[in-house]
Amino acid sequence: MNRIVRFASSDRLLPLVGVFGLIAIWYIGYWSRIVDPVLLPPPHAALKALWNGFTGGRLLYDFWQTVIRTFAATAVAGIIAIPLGIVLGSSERIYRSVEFVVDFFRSTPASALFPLFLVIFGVGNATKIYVASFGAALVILFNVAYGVMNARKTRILAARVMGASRWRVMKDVILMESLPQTFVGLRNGVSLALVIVVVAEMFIGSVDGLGFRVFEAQQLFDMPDMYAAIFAAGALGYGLNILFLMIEKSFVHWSGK
Amino acid sequence: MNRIVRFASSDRLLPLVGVFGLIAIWYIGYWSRIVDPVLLPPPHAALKALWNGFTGGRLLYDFWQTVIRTFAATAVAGIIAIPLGIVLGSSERIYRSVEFVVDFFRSTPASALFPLFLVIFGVGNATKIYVASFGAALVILFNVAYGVMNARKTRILAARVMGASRWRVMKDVILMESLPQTFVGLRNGVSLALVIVVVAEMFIGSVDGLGFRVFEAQQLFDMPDMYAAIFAAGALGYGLNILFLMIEKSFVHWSGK
Amino acid sequence: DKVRVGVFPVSSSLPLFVGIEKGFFKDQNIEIEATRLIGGPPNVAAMIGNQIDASSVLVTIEGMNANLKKPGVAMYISVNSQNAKYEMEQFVVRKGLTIKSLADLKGKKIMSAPGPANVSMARAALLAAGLKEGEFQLDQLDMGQHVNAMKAGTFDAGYTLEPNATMMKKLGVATTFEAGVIARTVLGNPNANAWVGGCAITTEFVKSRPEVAKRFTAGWGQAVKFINEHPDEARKYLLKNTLTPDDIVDTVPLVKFVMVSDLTQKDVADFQTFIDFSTKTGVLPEKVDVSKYLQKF
Amino acid sequence: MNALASVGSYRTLYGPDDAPTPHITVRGLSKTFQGVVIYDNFNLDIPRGRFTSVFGPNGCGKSTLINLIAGLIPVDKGEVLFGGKTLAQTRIGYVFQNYREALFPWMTAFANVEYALTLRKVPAKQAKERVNALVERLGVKIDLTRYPYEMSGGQQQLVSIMRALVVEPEVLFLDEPFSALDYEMTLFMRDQLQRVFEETGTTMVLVSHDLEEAVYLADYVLLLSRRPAKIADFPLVPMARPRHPSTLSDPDFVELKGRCLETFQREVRKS
Amino acid sequence: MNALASVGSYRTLYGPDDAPTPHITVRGLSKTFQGVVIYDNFNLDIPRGRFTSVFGPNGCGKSTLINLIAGLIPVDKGEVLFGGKTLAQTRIGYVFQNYREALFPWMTAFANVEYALTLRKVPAKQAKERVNALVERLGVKIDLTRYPYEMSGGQQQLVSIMRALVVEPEVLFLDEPFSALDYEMTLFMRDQLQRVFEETGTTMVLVSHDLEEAVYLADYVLLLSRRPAKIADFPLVPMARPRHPSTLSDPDFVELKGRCLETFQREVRKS
Ligand SMILES: Nc1ncnc2c1ncn2[C@@H]1O[C@H](COP(=O)(O)OP(=O)(O)OP(=O)(O)O)[C@@H](O)[C@H]1O
Ligand SMILES: Nc1ncnc2c1ncn2[C@@H]1O[C@H](COP(=O)(O)OP(=O)(O)OP(=O)(O)O)[C@@H](O)[C@H]1O
Ligand SMILES: [Mg+2]
Ligand SMILES: [Mg+2]
Repeated sequence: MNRIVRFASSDRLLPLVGVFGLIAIWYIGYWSRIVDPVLLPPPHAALKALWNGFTGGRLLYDFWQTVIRTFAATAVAGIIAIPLGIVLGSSERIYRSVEFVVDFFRSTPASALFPLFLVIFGVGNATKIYVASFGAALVILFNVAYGVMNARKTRILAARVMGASRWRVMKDVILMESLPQTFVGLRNGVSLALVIVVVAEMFIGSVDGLGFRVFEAQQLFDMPDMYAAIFAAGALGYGLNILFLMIEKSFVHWSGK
Repeated sequence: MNRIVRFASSDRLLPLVGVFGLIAIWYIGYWSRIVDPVLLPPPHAALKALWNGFTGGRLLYDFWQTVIRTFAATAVAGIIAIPLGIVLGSSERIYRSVEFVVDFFRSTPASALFPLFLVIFGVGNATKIYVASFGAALVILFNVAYGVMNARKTRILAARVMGASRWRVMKDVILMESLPQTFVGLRNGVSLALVIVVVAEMFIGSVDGLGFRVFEAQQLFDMPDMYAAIFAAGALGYGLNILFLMIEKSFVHWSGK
Repeated sequence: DKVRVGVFPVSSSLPLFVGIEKGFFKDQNIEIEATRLIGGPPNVAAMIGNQIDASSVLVTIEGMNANLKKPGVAMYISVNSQNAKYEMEQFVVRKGLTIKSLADLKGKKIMSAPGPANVSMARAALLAAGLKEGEFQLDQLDMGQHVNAMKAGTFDAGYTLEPNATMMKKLGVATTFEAGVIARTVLGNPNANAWVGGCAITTEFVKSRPEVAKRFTAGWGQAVKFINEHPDEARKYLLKNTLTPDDIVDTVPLVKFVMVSDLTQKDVADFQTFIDFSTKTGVLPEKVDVSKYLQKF
Repeated sequence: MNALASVGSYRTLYGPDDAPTPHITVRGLSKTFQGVVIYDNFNLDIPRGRFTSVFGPNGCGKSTLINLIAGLIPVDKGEVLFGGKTLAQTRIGYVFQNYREALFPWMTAFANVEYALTLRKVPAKQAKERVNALVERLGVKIDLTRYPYEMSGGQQQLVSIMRALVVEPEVLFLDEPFSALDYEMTLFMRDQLQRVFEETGTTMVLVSHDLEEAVYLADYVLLLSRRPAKIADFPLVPMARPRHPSTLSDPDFVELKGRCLETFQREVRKS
Repeated sequence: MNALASVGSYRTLYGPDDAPTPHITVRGLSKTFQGVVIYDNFNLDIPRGRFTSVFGPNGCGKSTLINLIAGLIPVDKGEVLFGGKTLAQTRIGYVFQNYREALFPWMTAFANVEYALTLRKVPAKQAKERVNALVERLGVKIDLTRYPYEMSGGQQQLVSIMRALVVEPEVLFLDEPFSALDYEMTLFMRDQLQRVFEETGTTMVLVSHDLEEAVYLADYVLLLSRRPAKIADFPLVPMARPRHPSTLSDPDFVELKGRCLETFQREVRKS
């Protein structure tokens, strides 16, 4: 959050230094022929492909497909994980008993779970969303539960001494207290969901999406298109992060203060 | 850290509740025939495959291959990212200028970068390590730079008022100050490296490693073996996390105190 | 009637595309509901899970393997033959290297199409050519990387599949020096018919809607007939439906499609030989009787 | 009055006649934390309508005492009555030391104060009126539409006090309410609190770690001993109200404060 | 002595004859933070070998003053001399308010103290001896092989003071060193600091937010006004040393403190 603010307010042009540096290195790599130019096209070719792809080309469509899947996955994950996280977090003993399983699956590379999900949910579009949901849900669950467990004791006492019932303490205090952490979870969750969606689009068969575009451009040996799709994926990841930071900032305005 | 301690000290058996719960659900799924038993074998079959794989089977070998690649990737990432992170972190302006690029690539799904790395580094074993290094290096870099930037101002002043030169402040204070954050970076880095290594083994071809084992078991339709490999991957991820937490705890004993 | 088909977007699925575009299925009152599924395992999983009724192309080794786990899950209605004429799998060599036969690959770095079936076939071919284990390095590699890898010079040679080989030729990065690898290695004759893949339907489909399955097969048969009669027109349909670059669509080789009902005694025997070979190399855990899994109407 | 009860009473020390009636009576209170006895059969009377300060060595159980009385932690044994009523029948207010963690940062200052009334099921309109009335009465000059984190520490603690006062509590507990404020703000807040006390006449119990503050504000100073806590002294502070900074230089005040400090240091050294 | 210099001097107020010689002379000091003028042509003399307390309203620039003198932040204009020497030629010690963030948690307490000597290029063996000698002299009873985070707040602050003292500084600056400690520990640490001062005779400059503490410990109390800071008063504290808790009840002490408080409140109200 801090970083965005600073980014926006001061030294606005500094990030461009890094961007131009990167492009310069790329041009050097291109001109020096270290890598075959067919494999590494010049930056302007990739940028042109990006531009064309977004203005009239199919890239825009694929971009939206990936966005939709990522949001769907995050939504499903949130709907399942937030209530569950609250329940788990409200009792330390319950949380301890499932913590190992949650941590175990969080540590399992999601790609290794693709076969499992294919088996359970079948091969449709839904599977890509579910497997991404699964990964994101674990992250969200973990954060929500921690948010609930680490609710400031003093605020709970303050509500209790004012005569709040258990239910009101839960609703008015613990829930609000866990919100900042929940948003952190959502932000990490959406990033993870994107990663999984792209991998799934690349490797478990799809007819659209950015992962598919990378895959197809690669199969068709269309390198500028491939780099354009890679950049679109990067930009999407970056944009989602900023978007969620902004939502977080306006929604849990008190976070970190 | 906290969690490990509590895990070890009290309510030792609670995590088993979650594990047994999971196995119970699995058995229910198996017996109820919701999923065809060919696709979802019973837990004992998977456990047996796991056991056989680790005692005499090839799984143990694949496990080590993945471990070696993951450690190699983390080592390469650390060697590059730690010094670079210190340099970047020591000047806010320098960091701001590359921050966007770092964040951009951190947001780019690593799998989308496979083609790029294959082009640059070829398709050998090294590429899997390098692409994993790249992902891990960004995470480590980011953490180290933040650790350096957020070094406690008071400690730096304390050293300066005692007559420390710029170099000694750097070496004795800022470096030490950034260590806890560096370890956080290493821990996140090794997790990410594992994920990328497994994806690379699964999808860009390999002759060994856990990802390869999952892939091959899937091709041969050997479901118990596939689940065994998935569990091995999960256990590895979980184990690496605990290992790095323990190293962190003993190495930066003052962290969080 | 709806038929759910898993589509692997490669040239071997051509009858499906032709059948749809030329309206052969519509003529049979069949509506195709296609799901794109890359590779065998998702197709097999979907067939076992009864999520699809048919797979546009399923490698016979994978199909038979599935039949070992759950008998009758993959019943072939048409099969494809690959050999020196109907090129599919082939050995290519990087431009600049002079290699005439497999025996020359001694000490070279070789890539293979991914999956145990492909890798063991490549290995068997190399061993059959007189090379010994350890005299070559064989790595499997995702198909999408084959052209890159040849271009970047990471490997000296490769066991690759179409359309990659045509693309390499077109780009001038590699040339084919041995086609019909399976036919030669397994059947002893590069021009024999190696029945490597085919269109499979599930027994469940046949049992629950026998009449629909029959019409689906009929539509498929018309498409096969059309391809065999008008190959040049048919291959146009590769363009939209598979990952074939448009500049090579006219030159990329096709496999030979044959309906199961048209197989001769010799063809079935060759088929059995091919499957037995996989059992021998350990890719298949047990022996399979091929004839049990051929579906005729 | 039985012998047991008299032990903990400010009355025995100053004679029952001119002393006010007790508002809170603690009898036979016991509390143990993980094997450490904090209170063992503890008795105490807190006078109605007076300001009582609690002072004692670190960790002796000052916070624990008011938490036990306010029902924030359960007693092991013993009973606490509020003029014969139970806790549930009594409206209490509580001001925490750490105002940052006691106010709800997701609500504006106004909403924070109002929330206390909402919990008591006061209708929204009436609640707003009561908050406004309180603001007027206290002469608060803060923009209450801001969020707590947009306010200075003193303003936040003032909001915290208002939140406790708005329900018109019979007893107000304050646990080191000013210790996180700077010197100027502390001086200001002490006077604010004194004014509120004079205006409302609420029974107040203040825990303070600053002896000067404890004596300056109090009618009675409850000095506790080391664990297990006993009453070391319970003197009356006879200074007239309102008290001013000049009170601090009053010889009687200085003497009383000196006596308390001596008691305190004797208690500290005992261990 | 020129007119300019005399403005900031404790000497003009108490006559040049019986006053000690100045150790630190600040002349024409100016400092602006982001357009806010903190000091404007500020002059000050701090006496050698005496204990000077700095007291003033919140944010008036107390910390800034000692940071400017200690060279932790650069001056905009003006000069600071230490008995004619520059900062670089002077050994200074500095104790921070936040000991938690000032000690190095990756070193044991002993190593922390030793580190100050290491920086001054004292050989390892000699350094150890000097630390041990200091421990002996101060009569410190702490296990110095422990890490700071394993110690109580008071112990950590003691280590912090030792680290500042071990190089035998000519001037020791302390910025609210006890404000994060509890009351008992504060009382104890004040006496420790007084003992150190009496034993070493080091010139000490203490910033305190507690007026009682500021007066109790000081030979001279520097009272600063609101921003831009001026000297509001610079009285001598004539109480004999060592001072005891009973000094707090001494009428002269109470009077002086009252006077300081008045000055302070006048300054605060001025804004
Ligand atoms: N929830 C708890 N669990 C265990 N021990 C506790 C708990 N709360 C308090 N204690 C212990 O009980 C003792 C009294 O604590 P309490 O907070 O009442 O002291 P205090 O007099 O308020 O101290 P302080 O001056 O630091 O505020 C302390 O030793 C403390 O460590
Ligand atoms: N680095 C800085 N940048 C900008 N403003 C600063 C900086 N340091 C201090 N200030 C401002 O200068 C003024 C004086 O600060 P200083 O810390 O010296 O006050 P102080 O008297 O020590 O206050 P306190 O009693 O809170 O310790 C304050 O208004 C503060 O906000
Ligand atoms: Mg307390
Ligand atoms: Mg200050």
